[in-house]
Amino acid sequence: MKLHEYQSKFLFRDYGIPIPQGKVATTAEDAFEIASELGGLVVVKAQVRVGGRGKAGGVKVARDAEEARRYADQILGMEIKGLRVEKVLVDPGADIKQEIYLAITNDRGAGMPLIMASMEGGMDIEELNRERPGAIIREHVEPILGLQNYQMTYIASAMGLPRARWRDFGTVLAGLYECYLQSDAELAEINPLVITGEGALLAVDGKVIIDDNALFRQPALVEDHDTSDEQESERLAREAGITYIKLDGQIGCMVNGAGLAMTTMDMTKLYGDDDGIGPANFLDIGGGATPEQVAAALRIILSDANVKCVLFNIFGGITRCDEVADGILTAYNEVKPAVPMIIRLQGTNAAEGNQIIDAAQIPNISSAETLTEAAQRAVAAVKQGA
Amino acid sequence: MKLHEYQSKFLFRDYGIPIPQGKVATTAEDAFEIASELGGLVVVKAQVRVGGRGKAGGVKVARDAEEARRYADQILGMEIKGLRVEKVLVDPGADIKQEIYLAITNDRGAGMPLIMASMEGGMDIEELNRERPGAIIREHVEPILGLQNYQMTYIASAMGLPRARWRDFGTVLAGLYECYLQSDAELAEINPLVITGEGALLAVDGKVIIDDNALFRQPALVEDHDTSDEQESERLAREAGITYIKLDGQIGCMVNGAGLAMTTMDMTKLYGDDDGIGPANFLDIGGGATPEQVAAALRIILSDANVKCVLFNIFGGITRCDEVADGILTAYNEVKPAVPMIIRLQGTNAAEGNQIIDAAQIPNISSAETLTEAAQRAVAAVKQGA
Amino acid sequence: MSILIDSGAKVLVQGITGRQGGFHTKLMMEYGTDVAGGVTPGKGGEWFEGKPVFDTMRAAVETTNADVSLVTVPARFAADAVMEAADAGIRLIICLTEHIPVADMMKVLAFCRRRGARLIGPNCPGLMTPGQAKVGIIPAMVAEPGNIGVVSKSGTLTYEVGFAMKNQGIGISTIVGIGGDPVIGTTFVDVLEMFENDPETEKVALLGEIGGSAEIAAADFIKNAMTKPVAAFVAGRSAPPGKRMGHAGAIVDGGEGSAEEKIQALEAAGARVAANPEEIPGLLA
Amino acid sequence: MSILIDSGAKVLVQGITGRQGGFHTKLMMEYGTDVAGGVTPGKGGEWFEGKPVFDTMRAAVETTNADVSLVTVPARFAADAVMEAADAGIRLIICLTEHIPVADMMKVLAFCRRRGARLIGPNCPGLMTPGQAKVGIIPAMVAEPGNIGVVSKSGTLTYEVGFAMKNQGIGISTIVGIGGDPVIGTTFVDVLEMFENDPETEKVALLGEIGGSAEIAAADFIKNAMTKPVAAFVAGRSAPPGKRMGHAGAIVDGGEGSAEEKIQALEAAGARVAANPEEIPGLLA
Repeated sequence: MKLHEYQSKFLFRDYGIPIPQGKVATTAEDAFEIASELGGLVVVKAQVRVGGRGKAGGVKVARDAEEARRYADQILGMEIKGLRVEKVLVDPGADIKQEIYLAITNDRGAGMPLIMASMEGGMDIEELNRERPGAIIREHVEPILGLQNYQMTYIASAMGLPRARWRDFGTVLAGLYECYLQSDAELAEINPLVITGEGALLAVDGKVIIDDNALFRQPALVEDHDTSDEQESERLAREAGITYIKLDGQIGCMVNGAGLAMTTMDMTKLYGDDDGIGPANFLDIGGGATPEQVAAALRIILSDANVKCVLFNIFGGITRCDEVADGILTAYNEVKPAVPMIIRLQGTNAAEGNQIIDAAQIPNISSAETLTEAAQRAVAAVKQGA
Repeated sequence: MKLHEYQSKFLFRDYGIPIPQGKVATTAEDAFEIASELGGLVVVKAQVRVGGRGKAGGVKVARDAEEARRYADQILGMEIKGLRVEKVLVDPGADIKQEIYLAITNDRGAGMPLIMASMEGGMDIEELNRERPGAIIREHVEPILGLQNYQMTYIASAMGLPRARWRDFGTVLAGLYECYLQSDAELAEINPLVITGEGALLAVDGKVIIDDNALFRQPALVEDHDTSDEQESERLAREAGITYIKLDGQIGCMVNGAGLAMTTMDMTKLYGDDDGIGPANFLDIGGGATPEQVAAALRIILSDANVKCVLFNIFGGITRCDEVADGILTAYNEVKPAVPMIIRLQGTNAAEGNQIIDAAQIPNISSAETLTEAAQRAVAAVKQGA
Repeated sequence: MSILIDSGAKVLVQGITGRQGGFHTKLMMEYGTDVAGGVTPGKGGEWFEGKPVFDTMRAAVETTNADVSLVTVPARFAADAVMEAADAGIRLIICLTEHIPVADMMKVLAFCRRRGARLIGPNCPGLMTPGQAKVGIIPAMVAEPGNIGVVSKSGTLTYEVGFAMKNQGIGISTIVGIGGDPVIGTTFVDVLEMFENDPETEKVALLGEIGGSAEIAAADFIKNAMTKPVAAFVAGRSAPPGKRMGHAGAIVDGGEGSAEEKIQALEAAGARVAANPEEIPGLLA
Repeated sequence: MSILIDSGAKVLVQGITGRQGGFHTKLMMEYGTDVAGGVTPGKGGEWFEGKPVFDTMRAAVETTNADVSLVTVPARFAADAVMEAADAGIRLIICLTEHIPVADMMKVLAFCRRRGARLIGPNCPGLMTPGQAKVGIIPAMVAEPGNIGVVSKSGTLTYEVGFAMKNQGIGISTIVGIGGDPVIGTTFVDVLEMFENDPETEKVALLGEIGGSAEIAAADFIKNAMTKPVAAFVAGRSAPPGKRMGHAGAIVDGGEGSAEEKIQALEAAGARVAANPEEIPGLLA
């Protein structure tokens, strides 16, 4: 679960990390009020959970409240990478002397939290990593032991932080680690952590991603979850408990298992890419999906107007294909999709399943033997329909 | 730092462990009031920090408030193993179906917290350990990892706790571990942890000892420290920052270093025991004691009327014996003790130190060469004085 | 022989009286796996399908001398269950449970390493040495005994490939489902090393996916330390960056973990990479 | 030779610019110990007595290749300092600091074990291999080179015994002050084993005290695994139960840890136990 910038920074504040005294506005008028209160230069920042807001025109420096209102008006409602801006953060301008990068993330390979810090903050960490990897200090934390003081000294010293800032930096780092730990974050990033003209540290931008598997013990974060920039279809899927991700193609995919679902997407692209044809979504219906869930999934797939064909790919292991076939027919009868549907059942009771589909004699449903055949036929169906 | 029973139990309550609804009384009248409020049977318990209160008559069951008043009157002011009872705890009587022993302590050898649990609670754990060691379940906790759920299940199962009590026991054990951890306890003991007639768990007696080295981070416990039963001389020493323990003998000992201080005590006993002569105290003045500290220590030693001779034993390593000799003379001039004093200086600048002592020509001060000689002369001085 | 398990493995099922645990216990027993018993705290002394149920792993191991455990308990209890198994001296722990928080897994993994226990998973389908034993949920029908080692991050994709191999008469030495979570107990490299050292394994099929860099590490290992041929497939070429594809670990983030870079690395290491998993049997023939 | 340290030991002092650290650094250098430098966070780049001061142990070890460290920082920072040393690859850490909470030491000890570092102390006077090197605060004057190993829980008592030996012309291979805290890094048994395996050590003096059961374990070791003669003294025969005698670990509790039981065990194991520490040189002659 990705938090917005404002949520990330407010969370940081709870852990003793200094942040700018800004507020969130949902209207240009609110932005004007906030900017007036703050006085002086302010920054109006689109609250959407994607990178590159600045380049997209979603971050503007306003000299006064009037200008803040004008910028907020421009930014609110703007679409950035397909996400609509519903909120802006109005922050006071900071007197930036130095920008630091500081983040804690899960290092998968090591199975340990990893702290990354650099005096060259402000820019994208991936970019920095490509260009000057030596400028990033990396320090693992033993997951059972937690962050130790000597590690903080090491990081501050190795990154070349001025000594006068070590103590404050230690407070920020300890706070960020505690935040990462207590929030079950997979990423807690401050970029930039600014040293101001007066030598104070200030977290000017923040990004926190929470481990979805840990949400059960993060009720406060779940309650504050702000999905204002979420796509409609993904919201519906989330509410139905289905893992669905909208893509740009024409072939709606319904598959059991995440790896097989990705593979099915890949196959439609493998055979359709030359004609501009590919997957319309990722969708994993999991192991024991009920006909109701299949129906809900089908509705979500079809809510995407781009979808010209639906491809079912089910490998029956413990799941029996005949039961899945029954489920698909029930769902079909409920949703009645008009687009062609290719159904490929394999594994346990695949023959029986295919028989059920065939016996139903629904004109726009046909069964395929292999995944290759199914993908190719789905591509062909889209081409025919075009 | 040893807590009283009532403090231990009130601390347990802070960690979610059920305890009886009793209160502390400092007068018989208070005890009557508390017993009246509680109604029914109550237990009046002397609050002194030694074992064997029951045998000494410090714990009485009263059938009503009137009897509680009578018992409180008997117990308050009583001396138990040299400690005066200043407080009693008046607890409601518990309907005891089963007594459990449960404790967490530091296992020195393993360097790990050790949980001990037994269905045969109520009795002294050392006694139980001698008689039926197999009745005690022992489980180490990894200090970095902390107590895990499976360990609680293991303990409950291995000790033979009825299944219906596992969940409550888990709550008590988790609370006790948290209490042990957060309080920097070296012992957190519930004995007995009672299963009542209704099947509830209740910590009827408790004992907590806090690691003295961790008191700097236990301000709340330090503030609540109840030394009402402390001996006067030990209180004075504590306030002067000196490690002093009063003993029963006649030779006051002042030594640098704990191991050497014990050894000096042992030597007085080795040579004096046949004549009923031995050490009057343990006292370690440490490495860099100032003349003021030596004087304070001397006053504390002499506050014990049993002291018939004072033995100084100083091994000068980094410390120089001549400086120590100066300090002793300064202290002498301030305190002017009348009892004979034997001063033994060894190590760095011992000759110079002895010269200083000898040159002062104080009639009741004499210097000795070896520890053996010093101890023997101290014993002789006591015999002469007798 | 095989790697990790064979017909001699004695298995305990943690959560044996649960719905999933019980169901798969029966299937494992049908397959011939030596299930020695199981653990459900509070149900010690009961029996399940003729096997003893214990309150604790310690008691279960003491009584049965089992050396393998299968963890089927819900996510909130799974970390504790894995640590209990490691603490009881189990050498090989297979954790099916999905949705375990990463923070918990990092602790569990450190604990298992200290105890010398190997963890497979979590969120994995488990292991199968065809014809000998299976521990987990891999369906019996997807493989016959043979000489191809299979290692995979994914469940149904593995079944798909195994089944395709079976239909072409290609048998399998051992299937290891390592799981698609970000932090897992056993990686591609660990399993490749075992297959490399296993005399009964001639070739290896590796089924990867987007996210993380385990396939890059595998490519390094293949290049530097493997003599046996490897055929591979990497799922997620059509997945967009920044989106999590079902598995908690399947996300291309900050340009890291894309299918392209993994495929390139594997090919550069000499593995034969299929564009379509149905080609895998052909690459192994 | 000696155990634990010899003239080749390269030592870093943690807290070198502190009062105690600086004072003993000078004395160690005078003795001939190879002090490579020290660490005081925030003072990296300075010099102390011609030796470089670093901000971190990692930097200090990288630059100097030191293998031993002496921790002289205050109690609140000492646990962190020991862990820093262990993490930086130091093989032998001597912690002088007293008043470290036991809970912190238990964690530190587990960490040192995992990192393969040996900890001596805390709350100990350190080590001395007479004529070669000393790390800690043991005064130079208390010992000459020789063939008696000395291991002790106590400071001044050790100096007393060492000095008495010196006055009788008995030399020492190594003195190890293990400290009187309840939880310590290196025990009597650890040191006895080293002395048993050290060709330069012929006999051993062990100075114990009340509290805990380390002397009982030592007696077991002497009985079962030692060929070299051991003379011992146990302080605290006149100490009452339930009272802590200065050292955090020196308390007879619940009938455990009395001098009598320790003396009995040592005598039963064949050690010669002195009633008076001034008899020790005679028992070793």
